Amino acid sequence: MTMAKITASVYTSHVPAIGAALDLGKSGEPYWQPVFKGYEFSKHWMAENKPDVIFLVYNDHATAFSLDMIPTFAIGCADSFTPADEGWGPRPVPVVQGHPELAAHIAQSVIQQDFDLTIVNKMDVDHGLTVPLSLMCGQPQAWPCPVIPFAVNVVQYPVPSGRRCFELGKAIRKAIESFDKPLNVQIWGTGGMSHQLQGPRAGLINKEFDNAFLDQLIDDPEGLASKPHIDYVREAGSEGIELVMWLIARGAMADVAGGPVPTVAHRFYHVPASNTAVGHLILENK
Amino acid sequence: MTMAKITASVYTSHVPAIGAALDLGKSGEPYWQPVFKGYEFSKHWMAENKPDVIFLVYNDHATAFSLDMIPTFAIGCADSFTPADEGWGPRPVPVVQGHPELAAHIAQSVIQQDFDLTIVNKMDVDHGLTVPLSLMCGQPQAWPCPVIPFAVNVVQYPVPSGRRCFELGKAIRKAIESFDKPLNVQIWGTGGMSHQLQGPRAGLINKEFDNAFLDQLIDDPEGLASKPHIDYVREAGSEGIELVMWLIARGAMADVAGGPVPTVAHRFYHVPASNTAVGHLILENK
Amino acid sequence: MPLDKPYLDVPGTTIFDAEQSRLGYHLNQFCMSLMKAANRERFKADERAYLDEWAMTEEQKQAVLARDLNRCIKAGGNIYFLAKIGATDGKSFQQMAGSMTGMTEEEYRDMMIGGGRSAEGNRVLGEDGTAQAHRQPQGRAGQKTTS
Amino acid sequence: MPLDKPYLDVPGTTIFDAEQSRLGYHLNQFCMSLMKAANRERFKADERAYLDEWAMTEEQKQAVLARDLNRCIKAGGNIYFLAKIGATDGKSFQQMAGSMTGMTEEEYRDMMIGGGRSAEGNRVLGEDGTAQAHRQPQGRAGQKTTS
Ligand SMILES: [Fe+3]
Ligand SMILES: [Fe+3]
Repeated sequence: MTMAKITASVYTSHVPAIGAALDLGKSGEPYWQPVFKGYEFSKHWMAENKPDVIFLVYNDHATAFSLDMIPTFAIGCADSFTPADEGWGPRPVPVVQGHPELAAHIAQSVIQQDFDLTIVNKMDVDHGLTVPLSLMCGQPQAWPCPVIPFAVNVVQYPVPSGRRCFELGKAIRKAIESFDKPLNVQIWGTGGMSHQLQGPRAGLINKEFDNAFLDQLIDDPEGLASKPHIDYVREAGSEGIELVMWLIARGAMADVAGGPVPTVAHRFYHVPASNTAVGHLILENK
Repeated sequence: MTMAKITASVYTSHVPAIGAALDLGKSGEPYWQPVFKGYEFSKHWMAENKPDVIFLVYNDHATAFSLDMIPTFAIGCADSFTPADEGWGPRPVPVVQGHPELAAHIAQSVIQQDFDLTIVNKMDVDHGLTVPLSLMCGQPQAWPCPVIPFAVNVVQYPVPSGRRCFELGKAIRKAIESFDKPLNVQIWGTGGMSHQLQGPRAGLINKEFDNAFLDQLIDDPEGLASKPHIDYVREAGSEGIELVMWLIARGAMADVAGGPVPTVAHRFYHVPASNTAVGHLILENK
Repeated sequence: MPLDKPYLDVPGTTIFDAEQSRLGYHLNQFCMSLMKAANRERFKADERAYLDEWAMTEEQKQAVLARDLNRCIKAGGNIYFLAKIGATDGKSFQQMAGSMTGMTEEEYRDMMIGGGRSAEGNRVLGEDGTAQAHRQPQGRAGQKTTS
Repeated sequence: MPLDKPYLDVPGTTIFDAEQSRLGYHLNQFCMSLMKAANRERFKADERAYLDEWAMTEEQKQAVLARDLNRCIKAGGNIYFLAKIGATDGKSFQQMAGSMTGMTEEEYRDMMIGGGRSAEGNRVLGEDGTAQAHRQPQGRAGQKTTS
């Protein structure tokens, strides 16, 4: 192998309370036990399938990006990214090391494929990025590999469509697989599943929607990409819209470009974690 | 008329020295006289064709955007924009009033047409935006109408392609003409023409290229949109790449969407202003 | 504006679009300032004085002082920004979200453990689900008025 | 990296791509700081001390102190950022651009009035135009060595 390759995609919710539970040593409590149990397999899988780089799609929750500047898509090209203070003080987790060389390569390639990225060279990262790392890697002294943060605007409307996200995933795949170093790259899509954090409708959970989403994400991502925003809001809550980010990771898998169908290495679903339904999936390229 | 309409497009270089010449009262000097003479018609034309809003495409010159965050396309949605201090102190020109309502409408529509804009709610504007206003409006106490700043990255590569810019112009046209207030909107494309500000090749000017560019911009913008970046760099200097922004304004004209061919109300070309060839064009939709 | 806002008929939900963003700009930027520990201290020491440093409306300031997140959202706030106020108060996202329903903390937590709020009746304005206007506030406070 | 860099064969020209940007990050951010009058004053009062506040390489600092813009660009600087140094010195863009050619201010100005530098011989490395490496520095300094 001489070129970089996407070997697998990982999908997971990034609930802040999960980070707090871990950081405060509550992961053994009855409330949290079933959540972390769902990631036991994943931690072993990560140890056995350690990537060289993780391309991590998430959304910033009004942390690095205020209302002064709201990028639709932002790629982190810095050497490192510090865990943010979201108001509770920064999470006690390792600094995230970037991969500026691959990130710059992806930025160049994806912009030349007509995606209008914002290039970010300085950024703190919030729970949207660090909670998935904690879930998949536990509580190490350092994260197992460099991470390229890729932030999607799902805070201020209009947010990018599912279709746009899916197409972006395809472009990212092309970009990564044209990088001439033999890197094992995983792409992660985070956020979701059904949840609503605001108003009298707070607490909405829709298990049927979530499980149908997981089914379709595996078997028919192209079709899933056509789902309009309003369906997410109506069925999965106003913050359920975060699920469009999963389509970026899915669009980067081999089958979408005519390759073999991915293997479902792991699937997990649980309600609740705080206000949220937790969903998790690992797909391997063959 | 009940909807907003693009009535004309204006194209002009935005050389900082032109602003300085005006601000320091040097516009009557022999060096500057021919430059300002080329805009005499334009000032009258502006007075007679006063728009309700100007959609002004320009590039930020490392002013509002540092290397921390580099948006490919950024739309200014603020109430107002202050002339920036670029190191010489701010230009003594009026504060630029925005049009947040139309800007937000355009942002929403253009993002839904798959352009991944960055929404900006706070931004100082540099010579790229204020010099065209000075050239077209002179030295008034207040600018004649609100302005929506639209900043394009042409500083750090990769910059968007001419094709992408042209397609964006089409999307902006659709957005503006779906706004349900009878606004007379002009779209301006600024920057260029041939110039190079760096290295032993500084001072490059290519009159043949520039005039061919003007010809093709008028008659065959679709073909012009296919010109690759490297042609601009090689033929028009490293900063000549700014000309891709003219394609955004041109793409928003009626003929591109099947309407009538625009009228050339004015055309002007002069060498030099400081390091730069000055080009200027006014196209009216019929 | 002729652009579609298909999300206006979802009950109990305010979508943070450009219009809300403009309305809430200063409120939300105030919230962002609470990401610095020193600002949190200053805010806690004298909330009113700290709020007065921001170009917020009086209604926005009162809504913050009252910790009424529904009022904050109506005034242009977005939950991800407003969460910084809750964080400053040492509250969790669950406590913040629950506070917008009228339920007690326990009621809301129990609802979530029981599988969360159903989408039934809560998809479109005018149905009869728990998030509809005629059923507010929810929980004990709400039940009292109907029992 | 297999991505095309078709711009590497243009003489006398450095395209500011991601690689240059990474190289020049601290240098360029230093330049941005000069957009504040107070920082310009501090820089002018003690250039070395001000530069030492930034995580720049010694070569970058020396290039700034020498006002050698070609060296600055080689070290990752971009002209739009570097222009803030010139502005601090009260220099125009024409003076800055000219300084990179080896010409005197008058020579450069006269070249521009005469229609600017021709593209002939300056499109591709290895031709014989005025921007080619074997013809540097230009102007009187350059002519001396060949006469
Ligand atoms: Fe989230
Ligand atoms: Fe410019």
